[in-house]
Amino acid sequence: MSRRARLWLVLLGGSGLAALLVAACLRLPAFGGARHPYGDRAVAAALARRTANTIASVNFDQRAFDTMGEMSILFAAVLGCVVLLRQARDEHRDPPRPAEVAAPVRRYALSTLPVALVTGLYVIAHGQLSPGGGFQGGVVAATALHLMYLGADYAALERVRPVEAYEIADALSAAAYLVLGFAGVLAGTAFLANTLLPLGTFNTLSSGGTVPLLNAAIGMEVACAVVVLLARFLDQAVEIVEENVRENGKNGDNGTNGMDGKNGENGENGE
Amino acid sequence: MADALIVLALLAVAGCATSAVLNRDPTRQALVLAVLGTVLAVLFTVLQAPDVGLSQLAVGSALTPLLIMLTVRKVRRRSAAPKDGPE
Amino acid sequence: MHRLLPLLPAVPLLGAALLVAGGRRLPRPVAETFGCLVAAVTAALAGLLLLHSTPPQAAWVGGWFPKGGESVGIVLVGDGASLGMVTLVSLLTLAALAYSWHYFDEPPRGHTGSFPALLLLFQGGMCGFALAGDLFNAFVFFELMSVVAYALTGYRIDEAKAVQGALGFALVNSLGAYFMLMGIALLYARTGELGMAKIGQGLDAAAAGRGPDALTLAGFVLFLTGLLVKAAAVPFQFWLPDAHAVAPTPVCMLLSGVMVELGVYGVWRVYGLVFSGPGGIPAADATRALVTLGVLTAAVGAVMCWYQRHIKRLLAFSTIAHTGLFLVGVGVLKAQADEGTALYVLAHAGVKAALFACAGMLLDRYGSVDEFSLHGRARELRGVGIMFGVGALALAGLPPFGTGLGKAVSEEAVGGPLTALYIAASALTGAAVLRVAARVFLGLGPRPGEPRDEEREEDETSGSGEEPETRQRLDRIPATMRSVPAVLLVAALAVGAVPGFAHAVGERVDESGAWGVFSAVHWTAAGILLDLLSTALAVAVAGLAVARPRLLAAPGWALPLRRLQSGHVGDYVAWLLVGVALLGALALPGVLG
Amino acid sequence: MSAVLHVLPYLIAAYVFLIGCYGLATSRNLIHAVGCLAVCQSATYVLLLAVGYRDGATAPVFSDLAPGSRPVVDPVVQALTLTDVVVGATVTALLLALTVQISKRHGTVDPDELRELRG
Repeated sequence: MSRRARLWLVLLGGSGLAALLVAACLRLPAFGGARHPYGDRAVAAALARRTANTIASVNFDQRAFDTMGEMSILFAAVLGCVVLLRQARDEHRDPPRPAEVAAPVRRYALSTLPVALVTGLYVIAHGQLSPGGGFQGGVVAATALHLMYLGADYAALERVRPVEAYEIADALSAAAYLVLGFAGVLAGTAFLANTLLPLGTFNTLSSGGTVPLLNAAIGMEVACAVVVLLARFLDQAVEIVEENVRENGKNGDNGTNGMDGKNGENGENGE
Repeated sequence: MADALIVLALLAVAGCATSAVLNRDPTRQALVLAVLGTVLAVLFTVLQAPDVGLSQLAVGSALTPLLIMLTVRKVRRRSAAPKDGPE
Repeated sequence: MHRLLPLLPAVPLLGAALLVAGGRRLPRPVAETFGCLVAAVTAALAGLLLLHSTPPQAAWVGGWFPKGGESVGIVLVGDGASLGMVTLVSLLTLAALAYSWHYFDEPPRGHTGSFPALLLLFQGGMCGFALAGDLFNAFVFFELMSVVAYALTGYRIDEAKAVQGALGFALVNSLGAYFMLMGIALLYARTGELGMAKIGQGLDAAAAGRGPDALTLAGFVLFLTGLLVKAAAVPFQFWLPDAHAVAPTPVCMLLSGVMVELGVYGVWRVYGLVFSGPGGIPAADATRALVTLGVLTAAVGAVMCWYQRHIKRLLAFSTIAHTGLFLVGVGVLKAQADEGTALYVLAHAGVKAALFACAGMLLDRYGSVDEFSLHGRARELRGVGIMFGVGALALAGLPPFGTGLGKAVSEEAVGGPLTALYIAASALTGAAVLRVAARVFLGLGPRPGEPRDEEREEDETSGSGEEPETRQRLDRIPATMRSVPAVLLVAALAVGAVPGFAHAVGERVDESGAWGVFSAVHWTAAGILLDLLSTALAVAVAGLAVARPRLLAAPGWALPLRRLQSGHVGDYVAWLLVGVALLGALALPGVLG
Repeated sequence: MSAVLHVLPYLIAAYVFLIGCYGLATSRNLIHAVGCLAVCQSATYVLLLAVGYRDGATAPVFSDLAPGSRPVVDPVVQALTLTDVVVGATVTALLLALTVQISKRHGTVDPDELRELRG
């Protein structure tokens, strides 16, 4: 189809969709309305289960089954990326040359790393109490680890980050979430039932029954998953080289490679 | 006051989204997406959703743009070398 | 018993997690056996629950039973239809795993378990979607099965076509899923609930006798868009042939056999539970929308199927044609049509998976799935040829295959000119497959030449020069690969031929549906005659095409239709938008009236 | 002001969704298309959270708030959006992985130049 014809189609379909959406928006209850029946029930249920952060209660207790699906999506996507970004038959690995890092950058990165890591863990641990939880903390912790690339170099990152171990930990924490679900069935209540543990004292770290455990499993799963994801993409961007590309572009490509890589990376992490 | 903040944040989201679509260069788009992620995180916080704001900040303004940049780099590195792929 | 319902998605998911955790240390046969075992256990559990599914059950995950009719938890629906789908999914996954036994090229180094693990995740996603009684939970599992399907489709990263097809699939389906989510948000805004049945009640209460408004219509259209993209209804269908033609064969078996049908199942489930009340979309409008799209889908699918020479692509288009028929069956909103469609889906899954399995053997033996270049080369594979031919006849509706029974019951239910559509679509797709069988396995007719002048080479996907999926080209086909399609064909035969089976299916479907009871599913003289008619038509058309290729060669008028299938993802998205507008326009009169 | 505010968030969500679809359909670069899909998805976040908002309410976190002292916004949509954010990131990652492979096998990421899978 020509670009012009496609544009006409988009305009045709888009205007129909726009009309539908606008008509629907005008019929929606006014923004900021007070009627939220499910939301009110969820708040009551969270308080009854002594979970201070209602969102954690919805995610890991009331609708924990959704979170199981979501975790599986993440797990599947990571497995999918590992499979899709594997080294193909006509590719080989070409370790990048060590690169010099400016001293201030190194100092900044290496001093921020532990802070960011601890922040991530803190956010995970307090998921049932304050805003945050396994997802947010997991992503923060995993991204923090990659400050190593900024501060030192790729080889240093590879040493602190044995991808294989993270892949296994990813799978094990996913399994742990599911096993906690099965425990409910074995105990005679229901799948993912939050009745195994005492509910604890409201607003303390051990409150909310199984919520902190599921939260921790998710935190670990997300952190490992993000590490593996980034590792696979970094691998592709830095290390894996196709045979024909290398042969054809051998002259003078290594130097530019290392340089533009480092600059690009600094730019990205900076924002 | 809260209303004004919400309106402001909403308009900023609309502006960033438009800019993200119209910036056809993927590198610049990734930067705009990072801004969009941050603006969304602000909007969510204003809408009293700090949990979502936090995860949007981590995912939308750091992880997604980072993945896009890495992809761009891989693709550029390929096309910098002479092409002999199946054309 | 109902407490075990959530285990149906959870068992394969746990199996996949363990397989990945331990997979790199395990030798390959152990990993594959484990995968088969998990799929089999899930199938057995699903079968057990299916036997206990009268009366239909509901499971509240986490023990959040409703108090005063209201719950904060997620409900799973354990009725005949959902558990039937779960059983079908699990059995077909088992078949796909058995087929891929020792079959792929070496798995990614250090990731022995990854292919079976992905298949198990796929199974878990599909099971969860089939059981969902909560809109958002349905979305989550819908995304899970989509995400795994993208990865599986692009599994052979060395193939240019595979990665392109997978990306088109992924972009279009993800967009469809976001349409679905927008619909969920609108319905939540109106009713403040997420459970399907609760939303239905909320819509009725909000309408209060005035009927639906623009918001209900938008919720209906947006949610259905996601499902119809998955079901590959016209004009959302473009991704399907691209993806199914390039995915590894065991994955094709699952994609064509159950995943696409789950989209239709979702339409049936959501219309029945959410939109069938007085506050939902009136029956006449839903029928208009679904039947119109169904007719278009069946027609486009059948015509495009006829003009393919890439065998897997041909089979993919025949799936589109049959999905159109299923959509029509669901769209007329009658108990009898539901029963017919259920039988049709069951038998079609077996037949289509068997046909894909046969095509996969061709690919691994000859490195090609091109009807033209394979002309007469597969004479030696007599067993495979027989299975392919039998599958073609079953596709056309030969009694006593289950496809024939399902088609006959649906034809009786829909009546009128739609009967002709059923006959034409099944005859044409059957004929296309028979034509392939005659040329490839028997070497009949003249060797087809290259396309005529007005057809440029680039308008066609030929299917020659593909990489086999096995390490080297197979000299002989392993027994596991041969036996899977045979078993699947026997199962499809059993759906129609085992006395009492169809009746039991019908009863379960009626209990699950919203259109009352119709319990007279059996072979009728008229049904058998119509089935024989479509089979005879298929044989005649295929015979004509083989003997006189010129007579039925692609006429000029079909070329624009084929050019629409451009392989360009921007086009597909544009058509998706047009489809949303079309769907809205078709359902609009009920809202205005 | 308030009459506008009653529908403005919904309209913004609809607009963002539409512009994302436009970008996706007219994209000349697959990486850009993936970014546009992310834009489409952010529309769903905005819509969901707008639906759950309640005037004058605070976040549904009771660590420093006595239960019942103030109205809180709807926690359910927040949980849904949280799920949605994670799903979006994973889908983006998978799409980008496929894009990397396309650039290797086809030598381009311009959808206009991909010459396979026709008819």
